[in-house]
Order: sequence, then structure tokens, then C-alpha cells
Amino acid sequence: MFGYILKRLLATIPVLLIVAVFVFLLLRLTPGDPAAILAGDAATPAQLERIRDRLGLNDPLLVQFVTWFGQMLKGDLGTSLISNTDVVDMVSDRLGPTINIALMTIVISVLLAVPMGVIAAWRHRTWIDFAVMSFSVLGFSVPVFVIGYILIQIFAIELRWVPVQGYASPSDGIGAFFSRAILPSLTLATIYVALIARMTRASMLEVLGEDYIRTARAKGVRENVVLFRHALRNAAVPILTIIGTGFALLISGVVVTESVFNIPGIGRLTVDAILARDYPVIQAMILLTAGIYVLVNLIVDVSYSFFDPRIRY
Amino acid sequence: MKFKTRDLSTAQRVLKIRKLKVGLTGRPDAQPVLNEIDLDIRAGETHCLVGESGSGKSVTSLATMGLLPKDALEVQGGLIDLEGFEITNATAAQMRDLRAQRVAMIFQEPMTALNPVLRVGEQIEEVLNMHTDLSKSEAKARTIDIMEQVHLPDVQRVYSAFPHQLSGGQRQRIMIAMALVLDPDLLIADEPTTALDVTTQLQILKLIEEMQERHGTAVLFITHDMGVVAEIADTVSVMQKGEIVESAPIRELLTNPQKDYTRKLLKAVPNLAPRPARAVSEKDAVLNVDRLEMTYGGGGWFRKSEGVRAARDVTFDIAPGRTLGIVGESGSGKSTVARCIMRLIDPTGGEVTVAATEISRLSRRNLQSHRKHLQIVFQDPYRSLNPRWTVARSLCEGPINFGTPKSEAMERAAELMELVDLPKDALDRYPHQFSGGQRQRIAIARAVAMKPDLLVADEAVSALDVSVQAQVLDLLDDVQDRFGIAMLFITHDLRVAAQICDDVLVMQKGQVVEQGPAAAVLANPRHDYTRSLIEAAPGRHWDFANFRALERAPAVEGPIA
Amino acid sequence: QEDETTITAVMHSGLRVLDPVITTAHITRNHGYMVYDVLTAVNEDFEPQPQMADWEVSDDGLTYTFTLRDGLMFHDGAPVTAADAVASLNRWGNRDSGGQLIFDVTESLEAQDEKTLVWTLTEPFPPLMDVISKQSAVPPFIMPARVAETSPDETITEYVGSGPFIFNEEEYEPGVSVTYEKFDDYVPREEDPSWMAGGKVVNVDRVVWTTMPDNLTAMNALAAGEIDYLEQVQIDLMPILENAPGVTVEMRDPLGYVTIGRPNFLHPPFDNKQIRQAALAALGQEQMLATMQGDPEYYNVCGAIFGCATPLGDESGSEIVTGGPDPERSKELLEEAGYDGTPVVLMAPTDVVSLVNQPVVAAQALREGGFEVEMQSMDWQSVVQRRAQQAPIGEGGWNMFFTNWMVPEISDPLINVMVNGRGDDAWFGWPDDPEIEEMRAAFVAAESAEAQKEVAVEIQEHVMDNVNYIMMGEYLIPQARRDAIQNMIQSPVPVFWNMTKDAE
Amino acid sequence: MTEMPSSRRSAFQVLTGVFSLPAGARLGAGPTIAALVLALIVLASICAPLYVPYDPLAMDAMSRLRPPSDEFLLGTDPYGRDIFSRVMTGGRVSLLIGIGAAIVSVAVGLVIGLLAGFFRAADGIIMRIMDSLMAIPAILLAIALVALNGPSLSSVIIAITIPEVPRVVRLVRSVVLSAREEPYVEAAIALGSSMPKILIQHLMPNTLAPLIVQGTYICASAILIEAILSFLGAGVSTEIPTWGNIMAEGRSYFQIKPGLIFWPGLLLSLCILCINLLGDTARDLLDPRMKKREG
Ligand SMILES: Nc1ncnc2c1ncn2[C@@H]1O[C@H](COP(=O)(O)OP(=O)(O)OP(=O)(O)O)[C@@H](O)[C@H]1O
Ligand SMILES: Nc1ncnc2c1ncn2[C@@H]1O[C@H](COP(=O)(O)OP(=O)(O)OP(=O)(O)O)[C@@H](O)[C@H]1O
Ligand SMILES: [Mg+2]
Ligand SMILES: [Mg+2]
Ligand code: NI
Repeated sequence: MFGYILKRLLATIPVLLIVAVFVFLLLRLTPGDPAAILAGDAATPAQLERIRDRLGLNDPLLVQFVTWFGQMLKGDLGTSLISNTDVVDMVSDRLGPTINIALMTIVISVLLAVPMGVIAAWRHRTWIDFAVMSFSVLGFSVPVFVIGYILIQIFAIELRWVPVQGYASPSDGIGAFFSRAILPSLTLATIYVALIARMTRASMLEVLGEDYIRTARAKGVRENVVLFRHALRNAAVPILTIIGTGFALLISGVVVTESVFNIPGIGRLTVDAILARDYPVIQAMILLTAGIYVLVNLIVDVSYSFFDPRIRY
Repeated sequence: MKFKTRDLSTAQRVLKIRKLKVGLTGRPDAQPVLNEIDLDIRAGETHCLVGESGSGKSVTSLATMGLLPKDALEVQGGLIDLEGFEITNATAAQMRDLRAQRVAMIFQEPMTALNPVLRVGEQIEEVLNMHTDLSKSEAKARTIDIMEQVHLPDVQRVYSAFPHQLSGGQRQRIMIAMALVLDPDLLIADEPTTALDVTTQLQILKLIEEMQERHGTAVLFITHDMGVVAEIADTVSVMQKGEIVESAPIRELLTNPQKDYTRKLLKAVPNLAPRPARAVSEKDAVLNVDRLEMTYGGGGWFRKSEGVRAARDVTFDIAPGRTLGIVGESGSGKSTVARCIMRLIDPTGGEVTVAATEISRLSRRNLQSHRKHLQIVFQDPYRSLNPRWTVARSLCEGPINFGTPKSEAMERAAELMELVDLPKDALDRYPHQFSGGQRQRIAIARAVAMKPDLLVADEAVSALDVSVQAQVLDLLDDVQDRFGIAMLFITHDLRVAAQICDDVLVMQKGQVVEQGPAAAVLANPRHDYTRSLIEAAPGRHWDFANFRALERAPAVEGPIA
Repeated sequence: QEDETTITAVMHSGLRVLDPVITTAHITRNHGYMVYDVLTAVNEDFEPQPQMADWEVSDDGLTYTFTLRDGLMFHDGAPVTAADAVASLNRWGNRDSGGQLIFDVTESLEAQDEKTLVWTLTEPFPPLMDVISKQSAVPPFIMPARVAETSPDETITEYVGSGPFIFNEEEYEPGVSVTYEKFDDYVPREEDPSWMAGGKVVNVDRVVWTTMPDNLTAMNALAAGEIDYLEQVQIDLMPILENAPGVTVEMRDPLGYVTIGRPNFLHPPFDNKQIRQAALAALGQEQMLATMQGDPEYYNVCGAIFGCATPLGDESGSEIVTGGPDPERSKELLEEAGYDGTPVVLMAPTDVVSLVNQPVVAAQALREGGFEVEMQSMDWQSVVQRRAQQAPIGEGGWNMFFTNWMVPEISDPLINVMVNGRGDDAWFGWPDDPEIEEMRAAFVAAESAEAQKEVAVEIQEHVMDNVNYIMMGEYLIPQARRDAIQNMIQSPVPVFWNMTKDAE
Repeated sequence: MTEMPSSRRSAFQVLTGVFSLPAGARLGAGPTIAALVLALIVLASICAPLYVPYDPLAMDAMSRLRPPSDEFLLGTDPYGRDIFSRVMTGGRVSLLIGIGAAIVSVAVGLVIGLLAGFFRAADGIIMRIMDSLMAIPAILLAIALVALNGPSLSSVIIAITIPEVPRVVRLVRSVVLSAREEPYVEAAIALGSSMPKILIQHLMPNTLAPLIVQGTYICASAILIEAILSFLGAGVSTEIPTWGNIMAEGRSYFQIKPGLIFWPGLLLSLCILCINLLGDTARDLLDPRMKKREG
């Protein structure tokens, strides 16, 4: 197990390395000039040139890469070209909201989606099944921002149950946190719920056809025990997998949701950084999200063995 | 051969099935799956249900358990009376109460019938939790007790093991423990030993018998192995196409079957007396295997693993027109040898010479032209044909690879269809439109289309039921006669080996323990392992095809180990 | 703590750069006015007024003497000295285009004592006070000397000013939110506030600026009372606020903004004056402004390149664009010029809300006027980079882009970068226009307001004829606030002094 | 992440079933209706220029944000353009993006996946690269790529395609890895079929059914990603109406003019629903084993 985790962690190194090189090159090939953003509309070309020099943007690409990479190995991700703040500080400030919302989303999604999928599979080919799956398709076919607006309209504007926007960290009070995090989480959850519910259903359908389910029934086990104790645990691996890979989807959704609900998270940070060509921030962000993605999937893989004792690493 | 001859007519009747009709859900007009069957089982009785595949044996058992798949099958008439309780119109809750307490079931596949993610102890205990008020510790004690009763070793450890950590036989013991923990009146066993090798099968059969005696349980035992039937049954019902065609005490049925179908079924059972060997060929051997070695795995990233030595020092040869059988229990390395010879895997040592060419070390490309000399037929008829290809395309693939023009290949394919006794129009159909036996014929035709010198048949008939098995064996025999092909026949069924092989090679744990003419090996096994294999074969003293005991019983007489 | 008043304001953009000298970004300038103070500032009549300092000009117009008023103090408690002001002006002069002109004629700039600062010129520079009092582009904010010594090409890293608010570095999140606290030791002037001049009396304890990337969310947040103030209201969305109780929508800034199109003088087709004139004819202000703003109350058809309500504003020669669009005239002009169908590459930013509409409308209007148009969408950063490319079209060049200015930023020929005609040294588009350079020189030399105005009208006519840029009209952006917020000052720069907040 | 544990592999196979509708919905008229609706939308989009009353780009500052009327069937947008004309025309590009992205990613992923699945030597490197691509969040990659190439149709398609490719590769590879253990593949080896032949004739068809499902999913998500890209200002040029950028442009008008989001959204949802439904049906038709089950 430990060896496996070690091996997997080692395997992330080339992955992140490729990501790093890829992102670095991609960014430098992208048109845009952080110096111009910094200086504003009325700067003259000579002024821009001087600023670029100061920022080290005129160095040869290889030099820039080596410098950045060397610093990164020392844990220094540089400073933002635009706001001149330390990237590590900047990112760590913004990580909290995103992670909290993402976690809440995952919890909500799993709590909603898994029972939905289980019931749909259990009532296979009935209207319940049809309703659950139609909802899933709908969850897939409405853009995130539309869902966000609709939720705001209903729960924040009409019913006034929760604030329209903003973020409060759990340390500001659980109530404040929940009232602000619930709508963004629900928004994000729609796609995720759709994804997980469908996967749960598919996986459960397969498992419910297995012999051991018949065995359980032959033992006179109650139906809910059959579903949740016997079937669900066996269906867990594909569900976990989709939770892991779906995480990428979540990251896309986060970018939009953070805009709609005005949450100071890393999604907006990244988009802002890309639009401003704030290279150190973009590089840090993409490495971070890639790292998180890899880590989440590692956790998912390791958790397989918790659900399925046959899987041993 | 000793049959059970107990008189059970005074015992209490546990199960009474009358005019039971089961059909496809919502389609009462369609051909019923079970057509008005009657069945009686009394306490302490072992009733065997035999019949070809698809005849409705499992459906009968599921109907009795109230476990018919609702969206596919439904009871359309008749009654199932379990000690006075009418099952066909019981509610779900009533049915749940009944199960495990009054009627329990063991399934065929011990691999899949246990939940892989729960500890086996828990799975047994669950039954107690569901149906009794025992406290946690009482339940555990009871579980340990029943596990000991089924002779599981090291019960404390096994209690908290997961199914995959147990052997097939151990798993089946767990299943039996689970079924019997509440002392049900009726135990249904649906082919509980089919997936096990002979030695384990014997142990399980004895265990069921022991438990039955201890608890006075009635047993409905489903199987298609007449040997098993002969060994354990008090009474037998023969099923065909959803009907019970004949029902009789065991001796009566085996010595004096009344119905044609029963006779046909019995005639198809090969017996353990070896066939007369074919004339020894004068020609040079087609296949020479010399000190073949195969070790799986080994290596690894962080620590070197030992690897599985699946074949060690295997040496034999086969002459044209002769059949060599490899027998041995599961995991003994039979398939490994076959796959090495076919170069589907690369042997780690030794030599394989086919048609005078040493192929064990040829590169894949150089190997290509030698492929036509050797062909293989696999066990699983459902997976050995590409489901997306028409039969014609599958049959032509090989010849076209070796330059035969398409039209010629098609003609040849048509001839082959005749050879394997399938209609010509079958060429345009897809595999799923055929039964297992038919598919196996197609697979044989495909191999024969290459005009190979050597045909490897890896458990080619193991998945088929007796009557179909007999037909396919006949076909192989026929093909071999006609083309003079050498055959390597792998099986774990000694009856089959006896029927088709000239020579037999017995493998155990990757090693050849005994090797020689079939008559010699099967009649006079010298190695203990061979002997135990033969002795474990159920019903080995009975000559089913001739409705009498074997005149010359194979192997030494003596108590069954 | 209970009684602390906090104002939560949603600004037009996130604050990312904290150095108001290195950048011309409006949000950073606004930040500058919170944290820093200026020596002098214009009032609503564009007249320079004393702020930190009084000044005297020698009769020959060559020596300016500034005297700092009493009680000025930096947030770290140190007094503001003339040396600080000198260092700050030097750094500013390096960055600001107007400042550069002054430094071109500066003999010396020295601190005579703690409070007195003397600026000596080599030749008279009549608009000097206008330039250092200007409220936009880069105003000369006064920082401690140690901060002002930072290279003008590098951003400062210490944010100590002497303005009415203290910047709270702890709570600053670049691009998201910034918090200011009342500077208790700030001594406001006695006069009433007027634009950036007069007494800056702070009546609240904290001001928090945030950004909301989504307009609709900001509107809803204001309507729900979650924020106090919204700097810019999207006109089309005003109905949402109109129905909301407790919200007032009003004009903050009577001058507003202009939107302009800039042709590239280096490459066909706009290297041809007649074709530029054709473009002028093809475009119509009314159409453009109506699309951008919707409600005529919030835009002004205005042909004055220095803005209609400014002292130098004049609309001579602008009928062609204020009246348009006139596709027929455009086609005629194209015909005369022998336009060969060279497509106009129009850069269209997709991510800056206030600049999205213009290229779309312009593309359609130019097409109707007989042009071939190739509209290329890109993010604003790509526009920013590409507009600096002098290369031909095929190699990454361009023909036209649009941008917006605040009216004070274009209100005279020294500030307005688009009337610079120095070829490669000019602003993007690079017109080589010696005539306009002469006029600008004449403007600097003009001694009286009348003389200046005369030159300005000349420039106006020249620009309309030569089409240095295309004035597309003025527009206004309303602000919205909770009714609890009162006594806000009318100003092009949103300021947070003087305002009060009632309990709601 | 080198070797998928076998149960992980099966997860991928189950994945292919994820996007299936309940079998009940598959039966009967479902697919026919779906096909009809989709055909109608596609046809209406392709033929849009023939029947829409206005040029979708023609703007009129004087008739902005009009409510639906006889003159403007669904009203006008903030530029005074006819929403009906724009929505109908917008379908062309949206569908093109969806179908384009699906075809390109499936084609590229198929080739790479087959190679990775069959040539163990290349597998490690290929999968490492794929892992990397998968680890970069799709939407960020898309924004960067669009910024790089400008928001043209092709760059949007490429941007959407790149992150999808690794998913397709994984899917194909897992199918190939399990299919190559099938006895019929071994039989083909025994029959002397060459590797490329086995790859293309035996293994590739196995990937078809899951790929169709995956393809329809990509198609749907591409249309949505385009909408999100437009929302972030990195979508297709504003001059080319698509459902995505119509919705994105209309997003702040959500409370004032819901039609700007509702109509394109409705067509989009309908399309995605139909595409999913048809994908499932196609898969069932393609898989002879399914026929067996249904008798
Ligand atoms: N779920 C089902 N749906 C439809 N038909 C079924 C179903 N299960 C079984 N049948 C049909 O019922 C008949 C009897 O099947 P059953 O499984 O009882 O055969 P069996 O005698 O147990 O065969 P085997 O020896 O292969 O296990 C077969 O023709 C089969 O096609
Ligand atoms: N690919 C493989 N990798 C590692 N070990 C293997 C592999 N295939 C088989 N083995 C091991 O090699 C041994 C021999 O297996 P083989 O399949 O040859 O047995 P067999 O005699 O054919 O058994 P069966 O009767 O069950 O088919 C077993 O212990 C098995 O676990
Ligand atoms: Mg059966
Ligand atoms: Mg085998
Ligand atoms: Ni991997």
C-alpha cells in the first residue's frame, strides 16, 4: 500500500513536469503583454519596454524557464507581475473558498446523487428511473451560469432565504458560511449530481445482476440492506472513479460559479490571471489544479481498497 | 456401485410442487419455461434434478425460493407448497422470513455467489441478524460453530477473511454454512460442485450429505453430472424443455430408464473405461515439447517477486492422428502448456518443435508463417468467436491470411459447415444466433479450415452439457480420423479423457507426474495423485451408457479417500 | 465595534496594481485618491486649487513656489516634508506625459526647507498648474521620499500616504477586495469639497471596495442591501433597481466618458486620408451610443474631441460623424480614393464589457458604408499587445480598434494622447502629423485661456479633417447607492469623503 | 496511474454505460421521436438563412430589447438584432462545434488509444502525456488556447478537443486491454492475422459502442463549454452567433429578457437530450450482444 502510494506519487512527477513545460510554452506563445496591463492605456512604447525589462520578460525563454523552475523547486512560485504580491500568498488566500465550496459540492452531490442512482437502478425501467435520468440529462444540458441565475432568482431574490452573493469562511460562523455557500454548491452540484447519479445507476444495475445479490436475497435479507450494504459497496469503485475524474468538470464549473456568486476563489484568480497574462500566477494555478486533480485521483484510487478488499496495492 | 435405497415414503413431505407453470412476464401465450411440473421431496431425502442445459432446472429452484427475476419470469399457475405454506402468493415480507429459516439455497459459482466486499463471517452472521434476536456475541458464537461444522480450517482466521482470500472449496463451505445456519427444512443446491475440481467436489458432496444427516434436511440437488447423481441421489427427476419427463428412485432410473430422453441422456455419459487406442503412427511426431518451462511474473518495480512457475520440465510428443490428453486439477498448468505451444505466451524455457521447426524462440514475424500448422479451440464457446463477425468471415480469416483467394475460402467454409453438421445458411449468421454447442462446432471448423497438423483443444467441451458434449467429441474424433490431425486435448474430466485420448499426461502444480497410454494410466495409475483423481470421480463404477455397473472398474478398489 | 460604519462599494474593476504612478488604470487612480494627497487639485470648474500646498508664480512665469500647509502627516506618523514632495514629483514626471513636458523645461526642483518647494523652469510653461492639478491619468500623488525613490519602472512595495484613508494591507486581496480605514490624524481643508479639491472630511470608519465580475449579481446584491454602493450601473439593467426599495440611481459624474475609434496610419486602407474620412462618414454616433447605452438620457452625441462640457470643447467640423451614419457619402469617398477592397482588420475585445459593443456596431456600419471588414475577436490583453504592433496586417498588424476615456483624460491637447502626431513616438496608430505638433506647441505657448481655446479649435478642425481618431460620442454611467448613503460628492472620481451612512 | 487495477478498468467500462437513458425510454417511440426532433433542429439550423426574417447580424439601435411581436417573433437583443433569426442561425455553429469536437476528439483519441492499448512499449509514455493533458483543467486550457489563436471556430474546437482526447484515449485503451484477452483475439493470432489487422478488424469495433456514447457526450459538452467560454469572453467571435454566445451575451439580461437565454437554452437542451438518446440507441444497435439479450 505504502509502496503503491509512493510509486503513484513518483509517477505524478513526470506528469507535473510535462504540465509545467506545456503551460510555460503555451503561455509564452500566447499574445499579450503583462507590462501593458500594468502600465495602463496611455503608456508609451519606451515605457513599456523598460517595464518589460524590469519584469524579466525580455530574457530568452530558456532563461526564464530555468529561473522559474529553479525557484519553484525551492518552493518559490515568484511574485505576480501585476499586483507584485507573492504568488504563494495570493493563492493560499484564495484557495480556502474554492476548496470549501468544492467540498460542500461533493458532499451535497454524493448525498443527493447516490440515493437517486440507487433508487433508479432498483426501480429500473419505471417512471422513477425515467424521472431521475431525465433530470440527469437536464443537469447536463443547462449551462452552469443559467442554473446559478435561476437559483439566485428563486432563493435569494424571491424567497430571500440566503444572500445573493459573497463568501464567508467557516471561521466566520457556520451559519454565515452555509447560507452563502449553499447556492454556489447547489449550482455546481447539478452537473455533478447528474454525472454521479447516472454512474451510480449504471454501476448498480450491473451489480444488482450479480450472483451475490441473489445470494443475499436468498438469505432473506431486507431490500434496503441488499441495496445499500451488499450492492452499493460493490458498485462503489466506478462511482468513486467518476467522482475523481468529474473533479475536472468541477474545476470548470468553479470558474463560472465564482463569477456568478462573487466568490474570491482560485477559479476567478486563474481567469483573471490568464486575461492579464500574469504568468507566474497562471503557472502556479495550473500546476496547483493539476496537482489537486492528480492527488484527488490518487486518493480515489487508494480509497478503492477501502471499498473493495480485493484491490490491494 | 452402491446406490441409496432408503425408503422415505413415511417421512414428512417438505416440498410439494403441483402443476407449476412459469412463463415470460406478461406473455402468457408464449412457450412456458416450466410447463406444469410436479415435484415432491420429503425430509431427509436427496432429490436430484437433471437435464440438459436450459431445461428449466434453475428456474424451478428460483421459483421455489420466490426469487424469479420479476421483470422476466413469473409464475403463471400451479402451486408450490413448502410444509403447508403456499409460496406462489406469499408477500415479499413473508418470503423473506421463509428464506434461510425454512428453505435455503447454494449456488453454483462460489466465486461470485459470495459478496466480495464483506467478510465471510459477517455474511453468515447477517442471516442470524436478519432472522433471530441473538446478541452480537451469541451470533458470532453460532457462526463460528456452523463454520466448524462445515470443517473449515482455522475458523477464527477464516471468519474475518474476504471471499477472495479463500479457495473455491472453502467458499462453497461458507455457502453451505450460510445456508444451514438456521437449520432449514429444505436445501436447494443448484450445481454446487460444477465449478470445483473432482477432489474438492467429492469433499463438498460428502459435506452436504453429512449435514443432511445431522439436520434431517431435505435436499433438492440440481446437476447435469450423472456421476454425481449416481453418488448422492435418493430419487431423480429428469427435465426436458420445461417438463419433468421422468421421475424415479435412482437405481430404477439408472438401470431401467423409461423414457427415450432419459436413455439418450444416459447414453451420452462417457464412462471411465479408456477407449481402445488408435494404431501407433509410424510417422515422425508433429509436436515435440522438450523441457518446457513457464514462469509468470517475476520482476516488479520495487521488490523482485518470485513469480508463478506454472509449467516445469514438461516433455512430450504427439504423432499425427493421435490424441494426447492433459489432465489435472484446476491451476495445475494445463492451459499454460497449451498457450506456450501456441505461442500465445512466450515460454521462459525449453523447446517446442512443430512440424520440424523450433518455434519457442521465433520472433513474432517469423512465427507468422508457422501459425497454420497449429490451431486451437478454446473452452468458452461464447467468447471464442468475434461477436461482430459473421460465421463466414470468421471461417475465412485464417485461409485469407495465408493467401487463399476469398472465393476459394468461402467455398471451403461452406464445405466445413457441412463437415461440422451445420446448415449452409449459418454462414451469414452471427455467433449469438447459435447455441453453445453449435458455436463450438464453428470454432472447430475455423481451426480445421487451416488444415493444421496439430489441434489444441483447451477444455473444448467442458462448458457443454453431456449430450452436446458427446456430439462435439464425436465431431473431433471424426475430424481427426479424416485429416489425420494430431490433437492435444486438455480436460479436467477423466471420463472425457478416457473417451477420446490415446495417451494421457497428468499434471500437478506445473509438473508432469504421470504419462503414458490412456489405458495404462487410467486403469493402473501409479502415481498417488493420479489415483486420487480417479478415485474422486463420482459414479466411476457405473457404466451409464449401458445401464449397468462397469465390468472392469478402473483403478484399485477401496474406500474412497 | 458596534457603531463602526463600513461602506461596501462595488467598483468597476478589481484593484490589482497599488502604484498610482506606474499605471493609468482608473481603479488605481481612485485608490491613489483614498490613500494619498496631492499638492493642488482642480475643482469642478477645472480651476487648480490648493490642497496640500499653496503656490505662488513669479512674474516671469519661471519660478513656482509651493508651501505645504500645517498638520500634514503620513500614515506612519511622520510629517510630510517638501523633500517627500520633490521625490514624488520626480518619479511622477518620469511617468506622466504632461509631467515629462514640464521636466523638459525644468531647471531645478528643490526643497528649500521642510515646507517650501521651489520649481524653476528654463522657459515659461503656462499650463503647469493645470497639469499638476489634473485629476486623471497620473496625478502627482505625494508619497514618502523613501517610497518615491523606487524606480518609475518598478511598482512600489510600501503603501504609506498622507491621504484621508489608510490602506489595510492585511485585508487586501488583489483583484477582489481592498479595505481602507479612516486616517484619524488627517487634517482636512476648511473649504467645501469640490471635485478633488476642498476639505476631505471622512465620516465613516471603513470603506471596503470589492468587485463583482457579474453585473447582474452586483445589481441584485445592491437591491438586497448586501452592498451600499455600485459605481457603475448597466443602463439596461436599471429596471431591476427601480423596483427595489431603498435604492437611488443617480449621476455621479456630469462629464462622463467618450468612446473613440483609432485608425492605424501605417497601413492600407487607413494610410489614406480620404478613406479615413469615408470611415468617419460610415459611422454614426447616435447609432453607436444608442446600442451601448439604450436610454438617450445617458449619452450625448458630441463631436468635440476635447469633450463637449470642457473649457476647450468645440464641435467644429463634426457634423459628418454626429449626423451619420451616411453610407452613401462613405461609398462616394471610397470611390474617389480608389478603395481596392483591402479589408479593415478591426480588433474586437470580448472580455471588457464596456468595449464589446463598439467594434460590433462599427463593423456593421463600415460594411454598409462599402468597406470590407474583418472583425477579429480576442481578449483585451491580445488587443493591448497587438495594437502595439506596427507590422503589416498579414504579420500581426491591425487597422482599427476602439477604446474609452474619461472626459478629463482627453480634455486638452497635452493630456489627450491621441492628438500626438509624432509618428513612431505617437500613441498606437502612429500618425506622423507635423501640423498637429505645431498646433500643440502653440497651445503650450499660449498665455491666455482665450488663446488656448483658439488653438484648440484649430486642432479640433484638423482632427476632423485628418481623422486622427474618430470621436464616437460621450456617454454617462449612473451610479447606484442605498438611500442610507448620503452627501456623496459629484465627481468624475468616486470619492468616499464627505459621505455619511445612516442606520438602515 | 500506470496500470489500472482491474476493477478500475471495469469502472471505465461501466462509464460507457453512464450516459445511457433508462432502457424503458429507449424502447418504443423514444429514439424515433428523438431522431425526428434532432433532424428538425439540424435542418432548421442549416436552412436558417433561407427563412429567417432578418440578417442575424443586422442591428438597429432604435429597436433594442423589444418584446416578442409580429415584427420580431422572439423580440430583439441589446443590439436590436432579431433573436429568432439569431437563435436559428446560431444552431449551425453550435452544432458544428459539437459535432466537430466530437469527431475530432474521437478520431484522434481512437488512434492514440489503439496504439497505447496494443503497443506496451509506447503505452507508458503515451499515458503519461495523456495524464498530463487530463490534469490541466479543460476550461483553463481552452481559455489559453483561444487567447493564443484568437476566438475562431477552429480554435474553439481544438480547445475543447484537447482535454477530451485523453478521456477517449483512456476509454479506447481500456477496451483494447480487456478485449485483447478475449479468446477470439487469441484465435485470430493463432490464425496468423497480423497485428494491424487484429487491431483494426477485431479490437476497433469493440470500441465503437462506448465511443459513440462518449462522442455524444463530448458533442453535448462541447456545446456547453462553448457557452462557458463565451461567458468568460473567450468564445467564438461575437460576429458568429452561437447558442453559447447568445446565452452568454444575454446573461446579464436574465431578469429583464429571459428569452435571450431561454430559447437558445431550450434548443440546446433538446439537442443534447436527443443526441444522448440516439447515442444510446446506436450503441445498442451496434452491439450484437445486446440483441442476444433482448431475444
Ligand atoms: N431471466 C430470464 N429471462 C428469460 N428467460 C429465462 C430467464 N432465465 C431463464 N430463462 C429461460 O428459462 C429456460 C430455463 O432456464 P434455466 O436457467 O432454468 O435452465 P437450466 O436447466 O438451469 O440450465 P443450465 O444447466 O444451463 O443451468 C431457458 O430456456 C432460459 O432461456
Ligand atoms: N497470466 C498469468 N499470470 C500469472 N499467473 C498465471 C497466469 N495465468 C495462469 N497463471 C497461474 O499459473 C498457474 C497455472 O494456470 P493454468 O491456467 O495453466 O491452469 P489450468 O491447469 O489450465 O487450470 P484450469 O483447469 O482452471 O483451467 C495457476 O496457478 C495460475 O494462477
Ligand atoms: Mg441452471
Ligand atoms: Mg485452463
Ligand atoms: Ni497511470
